[in-house]
Amino acid sequence: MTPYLEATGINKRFGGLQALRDCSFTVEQGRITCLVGPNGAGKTTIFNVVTGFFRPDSGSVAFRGRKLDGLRPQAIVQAGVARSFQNLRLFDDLTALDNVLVAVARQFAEEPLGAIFRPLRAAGEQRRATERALETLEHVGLAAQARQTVRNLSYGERKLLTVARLLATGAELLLLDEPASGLSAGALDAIMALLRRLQSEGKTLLVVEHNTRVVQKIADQVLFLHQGHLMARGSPAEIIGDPRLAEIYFGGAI
Amino acid sequence: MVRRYWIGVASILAALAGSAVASPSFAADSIQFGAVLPLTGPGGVIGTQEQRGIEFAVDEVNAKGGVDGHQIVVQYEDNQAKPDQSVLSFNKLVDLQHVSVVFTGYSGPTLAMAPLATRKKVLLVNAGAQADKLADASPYLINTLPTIGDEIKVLSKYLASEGKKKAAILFENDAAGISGRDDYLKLIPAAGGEIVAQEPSQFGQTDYRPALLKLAGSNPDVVVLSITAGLLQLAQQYRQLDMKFMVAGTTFMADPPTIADPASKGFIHTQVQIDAPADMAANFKKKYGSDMDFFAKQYYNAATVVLTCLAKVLKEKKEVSGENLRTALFEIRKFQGLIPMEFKTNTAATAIGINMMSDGKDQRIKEISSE
Amino acid sequence: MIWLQLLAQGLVTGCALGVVAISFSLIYATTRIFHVAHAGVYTMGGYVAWSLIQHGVPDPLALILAIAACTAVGALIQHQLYHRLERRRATQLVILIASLGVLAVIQNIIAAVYTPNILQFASAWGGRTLSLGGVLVSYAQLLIVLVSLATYGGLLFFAHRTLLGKRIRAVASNPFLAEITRLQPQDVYVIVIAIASAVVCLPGVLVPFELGLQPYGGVTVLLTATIAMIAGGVGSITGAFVLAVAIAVLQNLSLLVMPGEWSIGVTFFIFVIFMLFRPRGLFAAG
Amino acid sequence: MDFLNSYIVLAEIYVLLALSTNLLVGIVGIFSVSQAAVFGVGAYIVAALLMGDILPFLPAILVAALCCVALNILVTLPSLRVAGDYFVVTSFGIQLLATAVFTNWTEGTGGANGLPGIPPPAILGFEFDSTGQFLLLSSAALAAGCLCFWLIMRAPFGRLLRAIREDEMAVAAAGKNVLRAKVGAAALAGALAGLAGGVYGTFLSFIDPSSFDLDASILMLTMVVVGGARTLTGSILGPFLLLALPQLLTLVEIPSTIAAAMRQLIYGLLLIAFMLFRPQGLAGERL
Repeated sequence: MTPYLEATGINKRFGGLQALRDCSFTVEQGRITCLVGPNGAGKTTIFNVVTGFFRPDSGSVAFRGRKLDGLRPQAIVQAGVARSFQNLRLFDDLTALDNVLVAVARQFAEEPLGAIFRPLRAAGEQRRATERALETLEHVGLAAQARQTVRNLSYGERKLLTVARLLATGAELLLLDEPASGLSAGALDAIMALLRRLQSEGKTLLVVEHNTRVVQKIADQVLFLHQGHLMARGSPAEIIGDPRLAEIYFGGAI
Repeated sequence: MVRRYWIGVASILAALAGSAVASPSFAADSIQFGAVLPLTGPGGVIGTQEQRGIEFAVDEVNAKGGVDGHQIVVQYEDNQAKPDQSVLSFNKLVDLQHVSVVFTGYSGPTLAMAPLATRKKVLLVNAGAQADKLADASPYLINTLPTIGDEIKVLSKYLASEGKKKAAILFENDAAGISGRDDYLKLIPAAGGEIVAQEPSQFGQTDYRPALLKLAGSNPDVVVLSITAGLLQLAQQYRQLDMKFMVAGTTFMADPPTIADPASKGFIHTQVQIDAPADMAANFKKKYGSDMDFFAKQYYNAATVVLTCLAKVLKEKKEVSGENLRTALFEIRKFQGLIPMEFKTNTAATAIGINMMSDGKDQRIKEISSE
Repeated sequence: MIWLQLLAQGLVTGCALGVVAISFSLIYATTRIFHVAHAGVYTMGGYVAWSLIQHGVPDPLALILAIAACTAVGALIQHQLYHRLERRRATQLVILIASLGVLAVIQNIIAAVYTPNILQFASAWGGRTLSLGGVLVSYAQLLIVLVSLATYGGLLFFAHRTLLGKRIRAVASNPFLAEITRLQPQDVYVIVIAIASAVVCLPGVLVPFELGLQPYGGVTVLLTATIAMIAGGVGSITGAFVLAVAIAVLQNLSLLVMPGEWSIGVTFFIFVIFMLFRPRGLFAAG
Repeated sequence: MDFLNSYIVLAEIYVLLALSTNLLVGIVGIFSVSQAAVFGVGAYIVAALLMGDILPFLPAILVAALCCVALNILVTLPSLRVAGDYFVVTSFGIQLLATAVFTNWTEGTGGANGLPGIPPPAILGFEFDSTGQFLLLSSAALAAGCLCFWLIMRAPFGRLLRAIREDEMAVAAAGKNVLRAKVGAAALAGALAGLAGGVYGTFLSFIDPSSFDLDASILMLTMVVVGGARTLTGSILGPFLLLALPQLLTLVEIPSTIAAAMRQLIYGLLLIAFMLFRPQGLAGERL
């Protein structure tokens, strides 16, 4: 059977720097896969390649057997693969609700003609979309903050909002870039619980994560990236247990 | 938000209505004229001179106790030589100040106001713009100076008679300049000459060297000008590049600093005859610190024409309206302002002379009437 | 022979334009402010010099005093206006509009004081000409070329060899980093605009020496200069200067093949196309 | 009261232009200073169609609007390729290019002389001749324009545009087509400018390049900023205020020979003051 997400032989260089070197990996459906590795290992670059923000120099990405190569980001999202950003990239002047609504897939009147000539239908669909968005917010636990602008949200709430926006796209494979970084213990538990819940609802997650504690808690499988190359894969225990990788990862700190 | 917006619009409209009321109200027996001129922007050069011309004439009359006891007040509006501002200003003058005469300059704005003048029967007096279209733009549009066409006809004949057959055109890339060029294109061949080249210069841009050089390339006998500003710079650059061809043009060239500058030696131009008596010119210079140039004289002249008509209307105890003033104008027909003028049509027929600049003076060498 | 003369004219105009372009580039690259009011400073310089000369001040001294005046005004604009706006986290658009306001103020003060008439410098020397291999140039033009080239060289040296210059380039390349390394961008900004204003004053005075003064003249000059800056690559002194000269020369030579009405239009058309295919300019650093 | 009427008519026309500019600059964040060019094309097309007796008023307006849609998409395209700061200048370039064409293409535009004698608009035989009657027409156009703007802003499209202004990359990551949205906005902005142009030309019965130059573009920009960006209210306030300003300033007593310059000067000071103390304009959102 064809793997759920498969990246094969991806190369990407920026000027002098070889960010990804013959990098291949697969992600299995319904699992939480963590992407770990030292800084500059190319984790985020992989996200950018998979979601169509970067063109790889060579290599190819396939989702459910369908090639994503050369598709524009929006097309890839519609194909079912969506990503979040390390620096969140929320729409700060919009409300939490609007942030989610922007991402709701296949809305009517997302172009001028529909908006002007079928205002009633637009309004109707708008209501339905809003309901769905509110549910999503509810789901990540931001129902109370729906009408607040992002500026007034705490960092933890913003992180949750990025997940909500991701869900709204209706994608089934979610790429999360450091969803847990910089969070307080409380917020950390909240987000981990959320990720587990998403998995239980049939979403597949590919997560870049530095915090080994988080990795141990949520990961079903771990991909270890080093110098743009997939160095090892296995269960959290195997990877984190491996002294050789720890050496690379912590630069001999342990 | 919506409330705020209504407050905003309401206050603005209130303020405008206020401007209607508050707009300077004068002694009951004073009579108001309007003037819509470009007082700022590149056009301001000429606009201010035109304004001074009117002001000078009106002050003179008011000092003598006005037109049979009525003081004259002129309301000046700045249109920055733009048509929409002109229409706004025109309506303002007519509605709020109830003026029956509006002075104007510049072809564009005048053409924009002409239809309104017709509809509202307001006398529109132009003494600066010479575009040919102005001749029949509105029965209420009076031009107190001949159109460019009239002048160029004279110039072309003169050049031909002097054997300057090969002409090149240097024109300013704006309404006045272009209509001048079109006349050259039409009238010089008609007079038996030929156009060997033409080159524009941007309005307000005073580096004429490239244009001069290019024209020189087609070695013409004469370069005919259709520019309204920067003539001094042109003359100096002409000398610096020591060009061989003759330079000729229309009344636009009668620019005191240029005439005073040795560089302009030998320049030929037609001149709508208009001379201010020495003492008047002196007073003008004393009052405004600048010479009474062509436009100042023209508008002074136009003002005297209007004032003469006004005097007639008042003497006949008729209402001061654009209509009556217009009738008066055509009844009087022959005027003696700074120069003799005759109105057979809306456009005055005046004497046109050929002048030559030399050693700081502008000498007449020939005179013809503009018909 | 005409083309040679046209070429010469182009070079003169281009050099003057080049200095304007450099000065604007200096400001834009460092502060990211679209300093339209720079056109006002440019115009102001000429008028200050003119009235000083009217009052019998010798030409060179007048030039120096004019430069001082421009420097002061430039620094004032940055310190009193742009700095405040940036403290209020104003966007590019807001600052641009404010700058347009300043431009209107400067131009109309000038128009109110000097009338909108074209003023000509009385000094006779500028008009004298000499022939270089059949090409006639006026002393004023010669001076413009020499001063411009000197300024260009001087700024190159300043930017790359002097400490202040390096500091400015540091701020330009990364204001945030500069901030944390306590280079105080805001101080640098004031210095930069002051310098740029001083520099732009040179053509501001010398060009009117042969073309006369007009209160509303500066804008087209600045715009063409800006285009030279962008096309040359923001921050590249050489790029700005070379492109400015190129544009002026092309505009002049183009007369040989097409009527002049179109020269400006064509310039911008080429520019727009150019921007579509080379959005980062020719000499862009990085 | 023709003065007030003509003021309102012109203000209403400029509201349409402010809306057009607001849509691009305020909402999508495409810093365009070439809206006057599009405005002009609209005016010239309508003028040509009416003077040549080719089409009646309404179809003429429609044609003009469509052409301006195409044109505006074309002139906005560089913004998809060129970074914000650079696009400003590209946009300046487009504007000057347009001015050059208006001034020099004498056959088409009457050149710098302009086109006099544009016939007044007639709908089903009813001629909008006097300023009073024309007020009805311009008000109708205004209503249509505002309605469109309002509908857009409350529809998902409006939200998408605001999002694009804040972060295009994030919008793409949310699965939306940034390019298509921008083109849509440009199209609408073009239609508004074209409509304004048609109404403007027929109202003045005369057009020349001076109404469609860089100053005009900057005036529109200023109207948006002073009125307030990103709101319908702002785009209505701005034009009414800025067109009234010079008229109101005539009340200030200044020696007449320098009055005009002083007025312009005060106008400049007002701009600065606004930017310093109220960058969100009278009734808008922070720019």
